[in-house]
Amino acid sequence: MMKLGSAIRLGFCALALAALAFALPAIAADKVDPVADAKAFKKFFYDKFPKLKPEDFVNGPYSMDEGLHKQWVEKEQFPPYEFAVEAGKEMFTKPFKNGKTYEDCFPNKGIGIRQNYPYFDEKEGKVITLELALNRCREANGEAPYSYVKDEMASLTAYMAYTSRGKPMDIKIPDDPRALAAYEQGKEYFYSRRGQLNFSCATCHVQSPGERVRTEVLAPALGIVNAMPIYRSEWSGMGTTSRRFVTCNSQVRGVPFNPQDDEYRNVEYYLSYVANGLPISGPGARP
Amino acid sequence: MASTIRVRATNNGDITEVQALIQHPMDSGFVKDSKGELIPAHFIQQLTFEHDGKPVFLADWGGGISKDPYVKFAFKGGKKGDELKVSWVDNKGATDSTTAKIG
Amino acid sequence: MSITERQFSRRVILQGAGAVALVGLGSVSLGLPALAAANDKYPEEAFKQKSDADAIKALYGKAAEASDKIKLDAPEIAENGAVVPVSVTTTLPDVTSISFLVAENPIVLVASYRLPAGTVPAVANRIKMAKTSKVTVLVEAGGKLFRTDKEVKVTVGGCGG
Amino acid sequence: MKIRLVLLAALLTAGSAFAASEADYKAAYAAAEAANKEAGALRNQWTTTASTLAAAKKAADAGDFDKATAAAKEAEALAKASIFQATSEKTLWKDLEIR
Repeated sequence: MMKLGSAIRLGFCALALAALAFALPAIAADKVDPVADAKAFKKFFYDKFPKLKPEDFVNGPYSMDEGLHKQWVEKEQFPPYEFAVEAGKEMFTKPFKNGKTYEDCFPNKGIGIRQNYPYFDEKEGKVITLELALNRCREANGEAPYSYVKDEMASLTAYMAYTSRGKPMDIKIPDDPRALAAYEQGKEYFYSRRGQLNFSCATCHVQSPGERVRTEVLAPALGIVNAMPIYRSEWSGMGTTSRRFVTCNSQVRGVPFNPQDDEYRNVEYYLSYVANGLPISGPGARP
Repeated sequence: MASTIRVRATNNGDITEVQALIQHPMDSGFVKDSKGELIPAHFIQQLTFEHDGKPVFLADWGGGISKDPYVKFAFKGGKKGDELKVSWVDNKGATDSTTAKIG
Repeated sequence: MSITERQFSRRVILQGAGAVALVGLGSVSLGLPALAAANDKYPEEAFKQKSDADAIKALYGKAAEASDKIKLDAPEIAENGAVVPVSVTTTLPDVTSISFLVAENPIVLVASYRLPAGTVPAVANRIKMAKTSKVTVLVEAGGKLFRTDKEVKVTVGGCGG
Repeated sequence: MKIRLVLLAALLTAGSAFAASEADYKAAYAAAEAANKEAGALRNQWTTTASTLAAAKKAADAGDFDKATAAAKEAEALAKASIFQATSEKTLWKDLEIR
C-alpha cells in the first residue's frame, strides 16, 4: 500500500532557510532596463554589506567570514591554481597542427580580454562565453574540442583570467532585441526556483549570502563570476563557470543542462553584466 | 616535462624563507572513485631541501597531506643567488627534483 | 584586500631568530629508534598507526608533555576537509623535529618534519582531515617531546543534492 | 515572501487491495516517464524523479511489482511537481527580483 507522502521531501536546507522572510518592493518593471537592474543590484549588496568595499565582492565567501578569509590568505600565498595558470600559458602559444595558435583567434592575442566575456554575437544572435570561443577556435583550426568544465579548458581560462586580473568587468549589451532577450532570460533563470529543494540561485546568493549551508558560507551574487575559473578544495581541482552551474543544479536536485546550453550562457551574461566595474580576480581559490 | 616542483626562496639578511608547491595527486588510498573503487595510495613520502650540499629541511609525508602539497619553512643562512636543491620520492618510487635560486 | 595586479604576498613566519640548535645526537633512547633527526629512513611503522599514542610511540619512542611554548595555528572551522591550512611556530630551543597528527584520520600521522641545526622551528602546510577532529602538533626539542592540540571542525559543504 | 511549499498535485489514493501486477507497474511507469518527459520539455526535471524511476525499474526487475508500482507512482508525482514548479515560476520569479 503506497503511503501518502508529500512528493516534496524538503531537504533540511529548505527548513534551515524556510524561516527567511524577504520582503521586496514589488515595482512592476516590465520594460527590460539592464542599466537600472545593475544599479539596483549593486545598491542591494552595498546596503546589505556596508563594511565591504565594492571590489571585496569578487572574493565571494572570503569576504563574508573572517575565519574563511584567513584560510584564503594562506592559500593565496602559493595558490593551488598556480599549475593551471602555467599550463594554460604554455598551451596558449603552442601551435595547433595547422601552425596557428589561440592568439590568432582572439583580440589582443587573448591577453587581458577576459573581462569582455561573455559577449553577445550579433551575427549568431547568441551569447558567446570564453569557453565556447576557445573551443570554437580549436574546431576552426581542426582540433578536437576540450571538456567545457575542467582540465585543459580550466587551464586556458585560468591563464586568460590571470592576464585580466584587476581589470573591471566590462560586458556590453548591444542595441539588439535578441541581446536584451538573452539578458532577460538569464535574469529569469537566476531568480527562478528549481529542483526538488525548490531553490533559485537568488534563494542562496541574494537572500542568504554570508550564511552557512553546512560548512559552506554562501557567496553574494554580486561579483560571483569575477573569480572564474576556480580551484575548489571540494573538487581538489579547477572548474569553469559551467561546472559550478552544473553542480549547483544537482545540489538542489535539479537536472543540470549541458555546460554551454543557452540557459547557462544567458545567466552568465546576466551575472557578468550586473557586475560591470568590479575587478576580475580569476583564477580564484574557493572552499 | 616541466618540473612538478614550484619553489620560492627569498632571503632577507640572515633568514631564507622557502615555500614549495608540488604537483602531485597525494592519493591516500582511502578514497573511492566515481565507480566506487578505492583509488590506490599514491603520495609523496619524502621531500628534501638542500643548501650547500647540506639538508636544511626534510619532510616525511603520509596520505593525509593535501593534493598539490604546499610547505613553508625557513632556515638561517643562505644568501641571494645561492642554490636550493629540492627533491621528492613517492610510495611508487617515482621522483622529481629541481634547483631554485634564492631571491 | 584590494585586487590590484595580484602579487603573491610574502609572509615571514618567523617568531624572532631561532636559538642556536644543539643537535642532541648523543642522547641514548633505550633501544628505541634513534632520534628521528638522526636517520633519514621513512618512518614506515609510524605511518601505519591508527591512534596518536601508537604513532607517537612508533615515531619518537617517548611520551609527549603539553607545552604552552608551541603556537598551533589551525582554523576553527575548516573551509574544506581536503585543504586545511595548519602551521606551527615555537619558542622551544633546540627543535629537531615537528610532526602533525589528526586523531580522526584513518592514518593518524600526517607529516613529520626533521629540522637540522639552523632551521627555524616553524612549519606551514596544508593537510587533509576526514572529519571534525583534534589536530596535534608534536615538537621534539633538546631530546624531549612536547605537544599541543586544537579542535578543528570539518563537515561537508553545500545542501545535499 | 515566505518560501512557498510547492504542494504536490493530487496523489493517487490507496491502490487496490490485491498486489500490484506487472501491468499496473507498466502503466504507472509509463505515466511517470511521460510526465518527466514533459518536465524535460519545460527544461525543469528533478534528479529525484530519475532516481525514483530507476528504483521502480529495479524493483520490477526483481519481480516486486508492489514496490515497483509504488515507486513509479512517486516518480510521477515528482515529475508533476516539477512541471508545476516550472509553470508557476514563469511569473513568480519576479517576486525575488532585486529592483
